[in-house]
Formats: sequence, structure tokens, C-alpha cells
Amino acid sequence: MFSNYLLDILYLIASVTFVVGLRMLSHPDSARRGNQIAAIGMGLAVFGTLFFHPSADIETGQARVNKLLLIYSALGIGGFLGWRSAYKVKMTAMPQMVSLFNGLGGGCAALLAIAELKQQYSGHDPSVSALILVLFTIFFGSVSLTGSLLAFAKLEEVIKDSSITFSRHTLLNVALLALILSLIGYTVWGAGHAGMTWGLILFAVALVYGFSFVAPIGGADMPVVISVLNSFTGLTAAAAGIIYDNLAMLVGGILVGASGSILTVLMCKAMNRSLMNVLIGSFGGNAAAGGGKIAGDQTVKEINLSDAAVLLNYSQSVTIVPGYGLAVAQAQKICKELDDILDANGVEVRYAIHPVAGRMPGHMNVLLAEADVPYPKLFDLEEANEFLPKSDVVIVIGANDVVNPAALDDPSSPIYGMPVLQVWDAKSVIVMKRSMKSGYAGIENDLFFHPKTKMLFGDAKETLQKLVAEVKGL
Amino acid sequence: MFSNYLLDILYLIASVTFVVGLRMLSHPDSARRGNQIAAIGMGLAVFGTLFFHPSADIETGQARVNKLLLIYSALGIGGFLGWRSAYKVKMTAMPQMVSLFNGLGGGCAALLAIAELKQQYSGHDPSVSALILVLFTIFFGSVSLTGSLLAFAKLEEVIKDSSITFSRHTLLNVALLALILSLIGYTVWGAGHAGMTWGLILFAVALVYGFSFVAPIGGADMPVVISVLNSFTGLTAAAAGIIYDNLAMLVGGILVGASGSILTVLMCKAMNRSLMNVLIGSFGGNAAAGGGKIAGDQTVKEINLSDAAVLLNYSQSVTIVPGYGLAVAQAQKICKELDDILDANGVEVRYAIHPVAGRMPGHMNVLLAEADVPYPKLFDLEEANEFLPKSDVVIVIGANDVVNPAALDDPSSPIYGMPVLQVWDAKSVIVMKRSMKSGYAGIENDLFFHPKTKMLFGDAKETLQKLVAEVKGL
Amino acid sequence: MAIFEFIHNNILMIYLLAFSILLGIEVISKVPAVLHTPLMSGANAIHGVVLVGAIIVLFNASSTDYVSLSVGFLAVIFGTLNVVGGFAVTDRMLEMFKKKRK
Amino acid sequence: MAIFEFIHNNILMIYLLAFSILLGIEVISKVPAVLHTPLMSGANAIHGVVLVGAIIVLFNASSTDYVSLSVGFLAVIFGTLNVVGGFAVTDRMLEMFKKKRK
Amino acid sequence: MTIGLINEPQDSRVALTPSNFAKLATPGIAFIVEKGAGEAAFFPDSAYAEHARIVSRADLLREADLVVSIHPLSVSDYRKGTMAIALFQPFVDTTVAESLKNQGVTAFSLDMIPRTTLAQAMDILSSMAGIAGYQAVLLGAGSLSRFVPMMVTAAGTVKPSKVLVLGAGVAGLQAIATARRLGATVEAFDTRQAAKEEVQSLGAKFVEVEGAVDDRGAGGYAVQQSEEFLAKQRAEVQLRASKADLVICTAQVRGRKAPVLITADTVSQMRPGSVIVDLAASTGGNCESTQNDKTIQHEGVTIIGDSNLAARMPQDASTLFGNNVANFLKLFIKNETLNPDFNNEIISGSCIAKQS
Amino acid sequence: MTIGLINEPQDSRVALTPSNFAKLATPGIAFIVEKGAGEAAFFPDSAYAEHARIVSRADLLREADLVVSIHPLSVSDYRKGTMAIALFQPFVDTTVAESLKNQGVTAFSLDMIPRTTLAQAMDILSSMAGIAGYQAVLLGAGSLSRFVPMMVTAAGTVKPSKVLVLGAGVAGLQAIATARRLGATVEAFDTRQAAKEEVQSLGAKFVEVEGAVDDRGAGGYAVQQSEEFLAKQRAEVQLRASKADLVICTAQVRGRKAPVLITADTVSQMRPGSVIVDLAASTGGNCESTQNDKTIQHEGVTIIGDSNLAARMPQDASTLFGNNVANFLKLFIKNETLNPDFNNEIISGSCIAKQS
Ligand SMILES: NC(=O)c1ccc[n+]([C@@H]2O[C@H](COP(=O)([O-])OP(=O)(O)OC[C@H]3O[C@@H](n4cnc5c(N)ncnc54)[C@H](OP(=O)(O)O)[C@@H]3O)[C@@H](O)[C@H]2O)c1
Ligand SMILES: NC(=O)c1ccc[n+]([C@@H]2O[C@H](COP(=O)([O-])OP(=O)(O)OC[C@H]3O[C@@H](n4cnc5c(N)ncnc54)[C@H](OP(=O)(O)O)[C@@H]3O)[C@@H](O)[C@H]2O)c1
Ligand SMILES: NC(=O)c1ccc[n+]([C@@H]2O[C@H](COP(=O)([O-])OP(=O)(O)OC[C@H]3O[C@@H](n4cnc5c(N)ncnc54)[C@H](O)[C@@H]3O)[C@@H](O)[C@H]2O)c1
Ligand SMILES: NC(=O)c1ccc[n+]([C@@H]2O[C@H](COP(=O)([O-])OP(=O)(O)OC[C@H]3O[C@@H](n4cnc5c(N)ncnc54)[C@H](O)[C@@H]3O)[C@@H](O)[C@H]2O)c1
Repeated sequence: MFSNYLLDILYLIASVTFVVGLRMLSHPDSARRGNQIAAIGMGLAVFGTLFFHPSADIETGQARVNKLLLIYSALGIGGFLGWRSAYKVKMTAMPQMVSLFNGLGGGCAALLAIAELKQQYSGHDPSVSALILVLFTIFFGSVSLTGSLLAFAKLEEVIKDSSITFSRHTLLNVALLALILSLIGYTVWGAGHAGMTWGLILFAVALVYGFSFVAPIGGADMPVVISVLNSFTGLTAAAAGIIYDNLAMLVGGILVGASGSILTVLMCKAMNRSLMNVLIGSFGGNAAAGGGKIAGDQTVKEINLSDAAVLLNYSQSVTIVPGYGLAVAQAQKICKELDDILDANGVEVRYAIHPVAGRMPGHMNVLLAEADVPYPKLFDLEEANEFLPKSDVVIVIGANDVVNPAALDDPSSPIYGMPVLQVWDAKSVIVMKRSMKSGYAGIENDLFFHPKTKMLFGDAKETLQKLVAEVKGL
Repeated sequence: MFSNYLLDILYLIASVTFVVGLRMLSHPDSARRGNQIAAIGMGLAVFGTLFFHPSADIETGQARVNKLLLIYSALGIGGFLGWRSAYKVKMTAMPQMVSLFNGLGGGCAALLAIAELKQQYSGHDPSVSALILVLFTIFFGSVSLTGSLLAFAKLEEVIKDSSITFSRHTLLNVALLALILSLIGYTVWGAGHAGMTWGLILFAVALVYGFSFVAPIGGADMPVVISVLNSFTGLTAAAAGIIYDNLAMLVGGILVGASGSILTVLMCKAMNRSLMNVLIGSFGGNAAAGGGKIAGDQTVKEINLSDAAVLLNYSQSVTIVPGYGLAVAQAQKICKELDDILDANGVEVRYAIHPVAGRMPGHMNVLLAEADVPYPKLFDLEEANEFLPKSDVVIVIGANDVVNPAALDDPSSPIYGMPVLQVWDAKSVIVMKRSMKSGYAGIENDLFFHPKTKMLFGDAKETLQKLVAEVKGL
Repeated sequence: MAIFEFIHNNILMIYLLAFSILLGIEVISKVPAVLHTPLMSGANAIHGVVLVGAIIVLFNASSTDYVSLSVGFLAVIFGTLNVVGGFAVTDRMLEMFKKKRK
Repeated sequence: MAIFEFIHNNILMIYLLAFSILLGIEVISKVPAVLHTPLMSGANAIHGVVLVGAIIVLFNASSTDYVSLSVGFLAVIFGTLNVVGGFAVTDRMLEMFKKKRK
Repeated sequence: MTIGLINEPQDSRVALTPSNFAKLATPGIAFIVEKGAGEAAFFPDSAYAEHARIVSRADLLREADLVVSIHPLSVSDYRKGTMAIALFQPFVDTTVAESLKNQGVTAFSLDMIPRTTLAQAMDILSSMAGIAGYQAVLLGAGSLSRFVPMMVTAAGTVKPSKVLVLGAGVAGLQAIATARRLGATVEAFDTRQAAKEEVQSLGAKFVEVEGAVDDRGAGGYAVQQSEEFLAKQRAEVQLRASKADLVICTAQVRGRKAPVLITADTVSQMRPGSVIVDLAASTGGNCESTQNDKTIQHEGVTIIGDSNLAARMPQDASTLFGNNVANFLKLFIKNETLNPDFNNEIISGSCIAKQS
Repeated sequence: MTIGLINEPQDSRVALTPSNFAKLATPGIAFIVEKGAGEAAFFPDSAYAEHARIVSRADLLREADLVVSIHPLSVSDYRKGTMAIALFQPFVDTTVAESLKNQGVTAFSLDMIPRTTLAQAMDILSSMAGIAGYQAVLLGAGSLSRFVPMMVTAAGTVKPSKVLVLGAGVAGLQAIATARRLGATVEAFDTRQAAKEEVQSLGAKFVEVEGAVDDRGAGGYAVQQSEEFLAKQRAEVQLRASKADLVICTAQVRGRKAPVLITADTVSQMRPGSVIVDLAASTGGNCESTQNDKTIQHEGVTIIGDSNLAARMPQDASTLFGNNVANFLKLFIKNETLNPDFNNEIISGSCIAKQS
């Protein structure tokens, strides 16, 4: 009996750590500890279940030993694989990892629901409410399983987006959904004792649906989708919690379900897309190009504000390359502000001034003087090309011709021979401009397609303002 | 039966509105609606109780009518008084009002606990847990009753702080507390059926304690005390909720208990006092002087950043009066930023330039031009004194002599006769400077002691930066 | 032991308590100082929910038991004052925030 | 009617649900965009709590019922992967925030 | 009573503008203006005519009870028993007070108005110094053979000019502000304790020299500094000036010869094409080589000695000057006519000769 | 081969500076410099001596295979078979090309260098225009009888000056920037579509007039505008100018007479004490009353007609000019000696006379 009480308390603690953990996860400074706290809580819950859960001592003697062997080996395998893959994967591949784990979680829920379903049909008639919950779990669990796996495959670029969609895809999905609902209905009220089989059919269809649900959605939108599937899994966990009336599961699941949904919305906001668009994958097509615009045959990579903010804030040295666009946007003051903040955060900021940046001799000097940028921070072409290779990030603000590699490597170009700022020598380049339009010289700029380059589209002033806010937010 | 279910739902809704209401109350934009939402929820709860609560139809016929008459008249009286006093009281007297209402809430809880106690002893033996809860309720309820009433009296200045304290007061309180605890203990385990009487004794002692608890605490600390008593009442409500296992009461009470405690802490932070100090009333004495610095015989009022931010952000028109200090701090740019934000939030911002502000002719013009403040926003002495009476807030940034009333009303002053900016004509004035030091002319400035004036001490640049952050935060 | 049993039997109730407390804290964690008083006042009005209890007491009091009746009567008056006055005062305090920013 | 009855019988549970949802929302309402992915990843790890359920299933499965056993076995592996991998990945993501800014 | 305004051919400014008369006008007082008084400052006689009679110098001197001018007239021109307002500079012309007294003239010297906070509205020294500081930079930058601001252009990069300001009084501060506006990197020197903060409050760099004599209570004016200190300072200045492109000299000690801060050989060390503008020229100049009211070349360095730069923008200069004088005159006017109250510290302070 | 640098008494600038020689130096080329060539720009012969021989004009003309000067010499001075580099301005002096050809001189006109992005490093028009725009404001502000920036002082409040810039080319833009630095409120006019954005990019107000002729593809130069348009514009200018304190005229259409934007009676409407600086003077000026190379007073308005303001700061002007010429000369130097490649569009574009 006592062990029961203990379990109660362990679960309670776990639930609280989940809440606190999530809370802390939502602030950069506390995020890491938050994650650890939640992990500890989880540990307690699992530990408690293993040792204090009433079902833990149904069996005795050899049978018990075997059972425990089974369980621990499962835990061992899972733990080992999880840990290893988590530490093997490289930073850039994290999202697909998350997706993978999420899928497995869903799978876990689906499986135990099936087991439970079996229970329900062994002996006495199953209760309606219980059945509904179980089927619900199977459904969401399997959707999140296959869905996540597909998402994973897409991000890993194992599967090309377009390859698996076809016109009217939405129609198909709707059809599948309808089928699934009717299956559930039938299993609960119609199928009687054949329910088990029908449940399995449901399982199969749900798996298909999960796949087809994610199929039309573009790679760039994947994070959102993963977040959606994430909250699905959350719900299944909660449902499972009710089935086993296990409060830790219930709370944990609900929390994730709720916060997951909000998070999804926030993410859409951040990408300013509507959730609907994402899910129907309406412009999956172009999104497939990594969210970038397609220019000619090449594609450009975009970077979002918060990533840019982090990139800048956590680098050692940043070089700002101002151009005519900075002047047009009259963004010199806010540019200086960004400079100040980075400076305060220990980042070395320098300005590289090209002789003909702008539209008149000394145009950039006038601007930056207006913003009170101290002269020692300004470097001209020769000096700049010296240290550019050593700087971590270059922000090109409304400059174009003066950072055009064609001047060096394309004899056919009208500006061939003009000295330019070789920003591509830096570790990475962020280009701020409103569009892919050309500059004064009216020629294309390959810098924008350079592997090191990420575009940050928008009016320089607005973009910089948002960026400053982001950096402050860190 | 059905009515029961309905009641459940009404209570649930009420509980949720309480949470949401509190949430919204903590942001300026939503606060008012939040309060209204909570009120609606409360309405539902009461309504539900009146019509659907099982106990509502214990009686029938005449008896029932009388009972309802009684209840409705009570509701009528309470409602009428509450409403009327709430709308009669003048803005400045709000805190004592809150205190008063809080006390009554506590009283209500105490009373119903007594009634419940009576119940417990009628017939079968009372359950220990129930008894504990009831006595707990009586205790906290009555403390918050008399405590709040005293707080009210103090704020209304019916009672002078010092008059009712004496050395060793803390000792007395400790003694009382001990007595109370033993009383509770005895009533529960020792008194047997005499418990009722002992309960009443407890009630009496608790009333005394509540009074003596607040007695030593200074007027300036009252808000904190009220907040403490507030959470006490919250706890009693929760306890009562358990007694009647009524979830609306439980949730409402707990929420207030929890948020009340946090709030108390926050308040102490804001006044930078420790809760302990406040409660022991250690320096109630000087705190009584409004927590402000004492200069000569007069005292100045300080304002904290967030209040300043709100004050500015929610006013119609703000006038900035720059002085030499703005130049010394080189805060012109950040000052312009504040201007921009307020502007964006629909506040009209103007600058009032005194002819001799700064240390050279046109000093302020140089500064503000550097920060790109458009000329049309600058107004000279005459123009400024025209519109100053019409502006809601004046921020004096590092100016001193040029806003010194002595120039107008103190013939003995060396600057008597010099025209000055009559900032005190505005609705309220915020003065930013580092200390109470005098300016160029080396004379005291009564503006700092003016009832309309609030000081914001610190280097102009740093203060403005923080202020900007606050305003953005709103 | 007893306490454990109590916990076990009221585990849901306890979760509810725990979460209510978390919510209570979370919900006001970052309130600007200007709102301290209004918030307090609002909270004060909310705990006026004891009124519900008072009403129940009055309902339960047998119509001959004048003590309980008068106690309950008083309690209801107090409670109503708390509720109505509390919300009304808060509302008045918050009037200043009416002005919407564009 | 049935639904009402259900509510009435599980009223506490429902409060808990409601409040958990409120908490879930409240708790992450103002997260900076940089934390979207880590937060998602963390949440993902948390719902790995289904593992608990999986373990229970395995416990409950009679040692002859190989279907349930294997299903449970698989479930536990999945669940553990979710939990361990989830937390570990999140932790790695968040390492970058270690660098304290002066 | 009659107030007369003099036409001063030697100065483009005028002591009062038409709008001042409008403000001062009272029944008990008549105004007369010498022909062409405001022409050079673009205030035609027609504008004055509204409020005053246009007369010849002779008539004016005959009729006026109070004669207003920028520079003093020759003492003999003043009629016995009249009052006179002008920049008599008693510290420079030490005899003037005496001879005015003998002439029986009650004279108020505008440069003697005490520099109290209250008197700022009449503080001609300040208003003119402000203009001088501003003009000094325009003149200096115009005469400089180089760009003041930094320029990165296709034809090469030009470094920003270094401007050194000696003396951070009203003129100096204004010069600092103007030079910074043009994009120069500005350094400034002064001996007053307060000057450091004032200089920095304009975003310029203050060059300190240890051991300055304390001067608080000197009413804002500088006090004489120890010789050894000045030596130290000269050394420092030498160093800075040799690196500077433009030097603005405003260092003055009222009533004394201006401190010499730049020796001839400092100048020869300066880069050819550089410029020195010396506002202290009239009192000897801060630069050894300065010649008052002359612009000379010294080893490729242009040295402009001009203490009257305010006259380069007569219109605004006259407006400010006029406002100052008008504010001063207001003190004279009681019950609609002129009777100065000698208990007023501003009046008594500025009165250098009183008819007995 | 020998490159010769001329001393031009009529211009304080010099076409090449000592440091340029250092950069150009190659075994196959000798440099000779006319005595005192750089004096006025503070480049003493001693500095040149390092890389060049100092010779007399006569010797130079005799020895040099390539003669470099700012302004062209009289055609007869050039020796037959030599090359000449200068601002020949063939559009102004339409006969020069012909006579040079007859003289057997291969001449490259610096003002004919195509204004491609690539040629910017040799774009003397730009570099000099930039200086002119800057100097125009210094000169204008210095001649203005008022403050440019706003001043709230004890002696009264001075409103900021209004500056109107006509023509937002290189000179115009630089003028805008400089005027804004001084604290003026600046308006500008131009007919080029792009000008609006360029003006605003400097924080100034652009005054549009409808119906400008499109000019893209005119290589950055302005095209002739319809008479009716110019009329409209004159009206607008009239309005603005009458309110302006300082007008900077830079509007030009290469090879044509400068457009007249300010009529005589616009001038008379301007406030006395105002100033007009007309950089287009040499081609007739944007102001009707402008007289080239003269400063005149017209109803209280000072009108400065000067198209050679760059000469006011010879040192930096020569440096930039020299860099431009040097960059140009680099094109001439192949395998250590002079042989211009006439397939190079910059060389062919700038060559106005080729010895056949
Ligand atoms: N310095 C001189 O003396 C001078 C004189 C004449 C000509 N030029 C020529 O001008 C050019 C200068 O090069 P540059 O790189 O400085 O300018 P640029 O090559 O003209 O490129 C400017 C870029 O800024 C972007 N932009 C414009 N407005 C913007 C805004 N509000 N926010 C963000 N981006 C904006 C534009 O792209 P989006 O439209 O996509 O935003 C444009 O591509 C050179 O070709 C030079 O030859 C120079
Ligand atoms: N304009 C002229 O031509 C001229 C010339 C000479 C003299 N004056 C005189 O100067 C005075 C000008 O009046 P004013 O009001 O502008 O200046 P002020 O009267 O001198 O007062 C300036 C105030 O700014 C505060 N301050 C200084 N540094 C600060 C910082 N870093 N952050 C925040 N506050 C700072 C100081 O108080 P804390 O020390 O407590 O911070 C000081 O009281 C007048 O008396 C005028 O007569 C003017
Ligand atoms: N009371 C007022 O409101 C008021 C009004 C006007 C001016 N003032 C103050 O009076 C002071 C002097 O004004 P001013 O411009 O007429 O002074 P000034 O013209 O007499 O002298 C100019 C500056 O030269 C400096 N100087 C003197 N000897 C020097 C040396 N050896 N080396 C370097 N610098 C030297 C002085 O300190 C002074 O700052 C200013 O600080 C001004 O703020 C006060
Ligand atoms: N390709 C390059 O990199 C490069 C280099 C230098 C200059 N440019 C461009 O060439 C253009 C002209 O340069 P510039 O300064 O030598 O031109 P300019 O000196 O020939 O003319 C000055 C300005 O006057 C304007 N103008 C002509 N007629 C006018 C009228 N009636 N009213 C108003 N304005 C009139 C012209 O549009 C021009 O902007 C500039 O826009 C400049 O950006 C390009």
C-alpha cells in the first residue's frame, strides 16, 4: 500500500517538474536547466513505475525475473540508441532528430493502445468511453508515427518533397480522415467483438493517413508540422493517461498538447504563414526550395530574424558593409544601435566602406557620421579585404555592386576589374535587401547564391529594428 | 440532479474566469477587461449557488420564502453598500477601500466557519481534519478582519501609526500566536464537546491578534500588509472551499492565496524592502514618510521605471525639457528613441528648449540636431509655457535652474526674474537627475518637492535606456 | 501514515491545488508595479467567492436556529460587500488604462 | 445526459485538465523565436512519459501472451528512445546558450 | 527723452534693430536713428522709419539723451549730461572711464554687465562669442586646404581633419559644436575646472593639463594661471597643434593680454595647408604669430587674426546684439521714461562713468 | 618615354602629386616637373624631386612625350607627335579637338572619360564635383548674413536656414550632405528620376515637378528638358528660392548651356542677406544674374558665380585629381612604358584627337 502512496507523490513531483521545466525552457537563460529538471522528473516517474507500480508485482519468481529482464533490456536498448543518436547527430540535423523521436513516442502510444484494446476485448464487454479513448490514441499515435518519420525523411532529404504529392492531395486526405472516423464509429458501436480486428485496420489506415498528411508539406514548413505532430503525441499521451488513470501521463500529455499547439501558432507567426496554408501545404512547392525565392536556376537561402540574431550575438567579430540601401532606408541610426548592442555583448564590430558605396563620394561617411559611428571603426577597401577572411559574420546592408564577385571572376561583366569587398571570404554572410533586384550597375550578383550567403529580405530599417529587438531578447 | 451538473459547469467556468481574469489583470492593456471577466465568473458562481445548489431547496413553502427573503435582502444590502462606497471614494483613498473589503471578506469566512463549527458539534463527533480546517479558517478569517480594519483606519489617518505600538511589540505578537496555536490544538484534540466555546475564544483572540499584527507597521508599508492579509483571506476561502467541498471557492481561494503571496514579494521588491522588515515594522517610522529621501524638512517622491513607463505611454501629450545633464550624459540619441516609441504609441511628444539650457547658446539645439529631432518639435520658452499647462507629463532630463520656480516666486533668489519653463503647470512632472545636487546657479530647486513632481534618479543615459526598455515591454 | 492516506484519497484535489498555485504564481509573475494595487484589489474581489459558502450556510441553517441565521446573514452581507465593492473599486482604478494605444 | 454525468463524476479530473491546459499555454506564451525548436524538442521529450504506460502494459501482459509482450517490448523501446533521445537532443541544442554574455 | 542709434561704418552690425524699437516703444520716449545705420546689416532706414526719425549724425548727437552704439564714439562726440551705451572695454582702454566722467557723460559699458544668470539676456559677450565661435569654424574650414570630414571615395580615402580648440568658453564651445557637425575630430583645452565636463558634453575630447589654478567664484571668467603651468600647457598644445589641421583660439583672460599658447615654432611644425583662427587677436592672440585683423601665411600655415568675426554675419549678429541691448534698456525704462535705478546691480555694475 | 607635369599659375591645384609618381614609377618612364608646379597646393618641388627632375616650362615642353595638366595649354605649346592629357572640354571649346589634330597631338580629355562604374576611379568630374559641392556650402554659409543651424539663446531664437539645392548630381548631393550637417533644412531639385531617391537617401526633401523627360541610359547625365517643363520648374523654384536663405546651383546638362532656373526677379524676391552660389557659372549659370568668376550683390542678395571651387582646397583637390589621373595613366603603361591601347573603351572614349 505504502508504495502506492510513494508513487502518487513521485508522479506529483514529476508533473510539477514538467510544468516548471517547460516554463524555464521558454527563457534562454534558464532553458537548459529547465530541460534537465523535466528530465529528472521523468526519471522519477519511470523509476517509480518500475518499483512501486501495483502491476510491478503481479508476477513472482521466474516469470517476474523474465518480465523484468524483458523490460530492462527494452529500456537499455532504447536508452542506448536514444543517447547515441542524440550525440552523434550534427547540429544542423537536430530538427529531424526531434521529429524522429516524436514519431517513436507516437508509435509507443499507438502500440500500448493496441495492447489495451486487446485487453478490452478479453472477457467482459469493453466500456464505450474506454474504447473511444483507446481508438483515439491509436489514431493520433500512428499518425504522428508515420507523419514524423516522413518529416524526418524529408529533412534528411532522403525524399524529395514534390516526388510524393499529387494534385488533389487535400481531397485524398479528407477522404482518409472520413474513413478513419467511420472506422472508429463502427468499431465502437457496430463491430461488437470483431472490434479488435477493426482496431487493427484503423491502425493501418491511420499509418497511411499520417504519411499522406505530411506528404504535400514543403521542407521549410517542416518545423511547424513537427510541432503539430508533437502536440498530437501529447494528446495521445494524455488519453493513455486517462486509460490507465495515470496522472503523470495525463498531465505531461496535456501540457505538451496545449503548449505544443500554442508553439505551433507562434511558429507560424514567426514565419508569417497561416497554419492552414502550412497544413494544406498550399505553397509547399516554393517552400520546398528552402523557403527561398528561385532566381534563374539557382536558389537563395533565407535566414529568419531570430537565427540571424543568434548568429550575430554569439559570434566573435562582425563586419558591417553599408551600401546605398542603408541610405535609402535611412537606417544608419538603428544600424549603429545594433552595433552598440553587439559591442556590449562582447562582439567586435567593424564597418567596411567601399569607395563607391552609395551615390556620391563619401556617401557612407556622411551617413555613419550622422549615426556617430566613431571613425576608428571605419575601414576602407584595402584594410577591409585584409580582415574580412577573419570575421565570423558579414552583414551586407543594402549594398550590391560593391560586393559583387563578378568584378573579380567574370571578364564579361561590365564591372569586371572594379575592386570589391570580398565578403565571401568571411565565415558567413547575411545580405539585407528588399528583393533580388539589381543595384546601380543593373547586373546580377552571384553573392546572393553563394553557399555562405543567407538573405534577410525587407526594408533595411524595419529589418534592423526587428533584428535589434531579437538580439535584445536573447 | 440536472441542476447539480449545471452547477458543476458554472463553477468550472467561474474558476477559469478567475484564472483568466487574474492573468489579464497583470497587463495594462487587458487589466480592465480581466477584472470584468472575473466579475462575470463570480456572478455565475453566485447565481448558480442561489438556484442550483442542493441546499437551496431543503425547505419548502413559507419557510423557504423567508429564507430567500433573508438571503436576498442580505445580498441587496451588501451589494448596495459595496457599490456605493466603491463609487463614492476618491481615487486617493482606494487602497483603504480595498483593505476594508478584504477585511469583510475575511470576516465572512470567519463567520461561516463558526456556523460550520456549530454544525460539527450538533450530533455526531466532528472529524479531526474538518475541525482543523474550520479553526484554521476562523483564525485567518478574523486576523484578516481586524488587521484590514486597522490598516484601513491607519490609511484614513483615523489612527496615528505610533500611537498604538509599544516597544517589544513583536514579543507580544509571538505570544499571541503561540496562544492561538495551542487553542487550536486544544479545541481539536482536548476540548471534546466544549469545542464550540473554545472555538469562540479562539475567534476572540484571533481578532486581537489581527489588530496587534498590523499595529506596529508604518503607513507607507500598508499596501504590503494589505496584500499579505489579502492572501490570508484567499487561504481561508480555499479552506472553506474544502469544507464545503466547493471547487469554485477552493480554486478562487488558492489562486488569490498564491498570487497574493507573489504580489506581496513583488511589492516589497518594488519598494526595495524585505518582507520581514515590513512585517516586523522595524522601520515603519521613516517609511511612514512615503519611502522618499528626506531633504531638509521636505521630502521628495521617487517614481520607479515601470510606473514612469506607464505614465508616459498612456498619456496624450508629453513634453521633454532637456538640460545640461542631457548633454553631460550624452543621452540625446536614446532620448530621441524614447520620443520615437511614444510617438509610435500615439503620444504627442514636444521639446521645450530654454534659452540658457546647457552651457552655451544653442547647446540643446546642437544635441537634438545630432539626434535628428525634427525642428518642428522644438519649442522655445514662450511657446512652451503656452502649452505646458495642457501637457499630461513633463520629463525634465538633466535640467535644473531653467525649471526653478524660485525665479518666479522667490525675490531673494539670485535667479529671481529670469524666465523659466513652468513645468509644474503640467499634470505631472518627472525629473531625471543623478542626485539632489544643484545646477549651475548652485541653488536649491523647489520643483523637486512639488506635489506634482516625481524624481527618477540616475545617469540620464542609463535611466533613459531602462525606461525605453520598459515602454517597449508594455 | 494518515497524511499519506489522505494524500492518496485526495490525490486529484492535491494536483488541483498544486496546479492552481502554479497558475496563480505564473499568471502574475511579470506584472508592472503600476498594476500592483489594481491587481491586489482584483484578487481581493475574487476571494470574495466565500460569499458562495455564506449563502450555503444560510440555506442550511434551519429556520429556527437564529444564531446560525444571523451569523449567515451577516456573512452574506460581508461577502457581498467584498465581491461587489472589490470589483467596482478595481474597475475604477483601471479606468486610467482605458485609452487604447494605436 | 451521459456526458453531464461523466462530467459530474470526473469533475476534479476535468478541472485538472482545464488547469493543465491553461498552464501549458501560460507557461510558454512569450517564448523568443530562437527557443522555438529547443522548446518543441523539450516538450517532445516530456510526452515521452507514455513510456510509463508502456511499462505498465508490459507488466500487465501475462508472460504467455507473446503478442502483448512483443508489442509492449517495442512500445518500451520506442518510449525510451523518445525520452532519452528527446532530452539529450534538447540539451545539446541548448548548449549554445551556455556562453554567458557579459 | 530721446534714444539715438549710431551708424557705424567700421562695423557691419548695428546696435538695435527695428523690431527692438517696436518692443521698447513707450509714450515718454522718442527714437532717432542715424541715416543708414542698419544698411550693412540689411535693415534699411525704411524699416526704422516706422518707429524712429532718421537723422544725421550731427542732429542725433545734438538731440539724443541716450546714445547707443556698438563701439564707443570719440569721447568728445558725446554731449555733456547725456547717457551713453557701448562696448567701452574699460579694461582695454583704461582711460576711457575717466575722460567720459570729465566729459560729464554717464556711460554704461555693455561688456561690464555682470555675468549673472539673470543678466544672460543682456550678455552681449556671450551672444557675440557664440557667433564668433561658429564663424571661426566656417572661416577656418573654408580656408583649410583639405576636407574636414572623412571621405572614402573612388579617388582615394581622406582622413577627417583634427580641430584643436583653445579655450572652451562660449566661443570655444560653439566652435567645438560646429566643427563636430562638419565631421572633424575635435580636441579642446581650457583651464577652468568646469570646462572639461562642458567640452565632453559636446562629444569632444578634452585635453587636460595638470595643476590649473582653481577659479570657482571668478564669475565664470578665467583667472591668471601660473607661469609653470602655462609652460606645461604650451608643451602640450605644441604637441597637439603640430598634429592639428585647424586650430581655433578663443583663450582669453578678461582685462589681460590673451595667454600665448602657440609659439612661432609650433606653427612651423604644423602641416602646410593648415589654418589657425585666432579670436583673441585683439588682445594679442593665443598664437605668437597672430597679427590682429590680418590674415597671414606662416610657413604654409594660414593664420587668421580676427576678434570681430560676429561682423561676418551682421543680420543675425545685429538681431542678437539688439535684443541684448533692448533687454538692457528695459531696465532703464521706469514709468514710461528713462531713469536708470542705480541700485539695480546690473545697471550699477555696467556703469563705468557717472555724471556727478 | 617622359611624362611632364605642368605648373599652372591660374589654378592652385596640380594635376599629379609626388605620391602619384611613386606609384607610377617604372624603369621605362622618366618624370619631369615644371618648377613650382605644386607650390600652391603645398607640394614643394623638393617633394617631387625624389621621383622627377624639376625643369623649366620650355625644357618640359621640349622633352616630354606626354604632357599632363589640369587646364589645356594653348595648342601651339604642344610639340608635334606628343600626347597630352588635360580637361579639354571639347563640348565647350568645340574647335580644340580639330586644332590639336592639326598640331599632330594625340590628346586625351579627362572630362571625356566614360562614366562607367569601372571608370569611377578616374572620374575627375565626380571627385572635383564632390569638392565643389562641399566648398559651395562652406562658402555660402560663410557669406550668409545669418546662422545656418537653429539656435535658441538668451538673446533670442534663430530659426534654421533653408537651403535649396538645384541639381542633385555629385556636387548637389555633396552640398546637401554638407548643408544638413550644418543643421540647415534642405530641399533639392533635379530632373533625373533617380535623383529623388538619392536626395532622400541623404535625409533631404525632394521637390518634384511633374513631367520630367525620362533619361535612363543617358549614362547618368541629364538630358535636355521640354521648355514647358522648365517653365513649370522655374515657377516652383521661384517659390522655393524666394523662401530660401541659401541656394546652391549645380544643375548642368553636359555640353549645353546650363538651364536657367532662377530669374532675376526671383532673386529680388529673396530675403536680403541671402546667398546664391552658382557652380554652373562657367556654362552660364542656373541663375540669370550670375556672373562667372564674380561675386555680386543683387538687391541685398549675394550671388557667387564660381565653377572652380575645387581650387579653394588645392591640397586635397590635387590629391584626388592626381589619383584620378594616375589611375588613368596606369591604363597607358604597358610593359614598363607608355603605349595606350585604343581598344580599351576608357582610352578610346577619352581620346579626342589622334595623330594620324
Ligand atoms: N559613390 C559614388 O560616387 C557613386 C556615384 C554614382 C554611382 N555609383 C554607383 O552606385 C553603386 C553603389 O553600390 P552599392 O552597393 O552601394 O549600391 P547598389 O549597388 O546600388 O545596391 C543598392 C542595393 O540596396 C538595396 N536597397 C535599396 N533600398 C533599400 C532599402 N530601403 N532597404 C534595403 N535594401 C535596399 C537594393 O536592392 P533591393 O532593391 O532589392 O532592396 C540595391 O540592390 C555602384 O554601382 C557605384 O558605381 C556610385
Ligand atoms: N546656455 C548658456 O549660454 C549658459 C552659459 C553659461 C551658464 N549657463 C547656465 O547653465 C544653467 C543651465 O541650466 P540647466 O538646467 O540646463 O542645467 P543646470 O541647471 O546646470 O542643471 C543640470 C542638472 O543636470 C544634472 N546632471 C548632470 N549630469 C547628469 C547626468 N549625467 N545624468 C543626469 N543628470 C545629470 C545635474 O544634477 P545631478 O548632479 O543631480 O545629476 C544638474 O542639476 C543655467 O543656470 C544657465 O544660467 C548657461
Ligand atoms: N552666468 C552665466 O550664465 C554665464 C553667461 C555667459 C558665460 N558664462 C560663463 O563664463 C565663462 C567664460 O565665458 P567667455 O567665453 O566669455 O570667457 P572668455 O571669452 O573670457 O574666455 C574664453 C575661455 O578661455 C579660457 N582661458 C583663459 N585662459 C586660458 C588659458 N591659459 N588656457 C586655456 N584656456 C584659457 C577661459 O577659461 C574661457 O573659458 C564660460 O564658461 C561661460 O559658461 C556664464
Ligand atoms: N557610373 C558611375 O558610377 C557614376 C560616376 C559619377 C557620376 N555618376 C552619375 O552621373 C550623374 C551626373 O553626375 P554629375 O554630377 O556630373 O552631373 P552634372 O554635373 O552633369 O549635372 C548635375 C546635375 O544637374 C541635374 N540637372 C540637369 N538639368 C537640370 C534641370 N533643368 N533642373 C534640375 N537639375 C538638372 C542633372 O540631372 C545632374 O544631376 C549623377 O547622378 C551621378 O550619380 C555616375
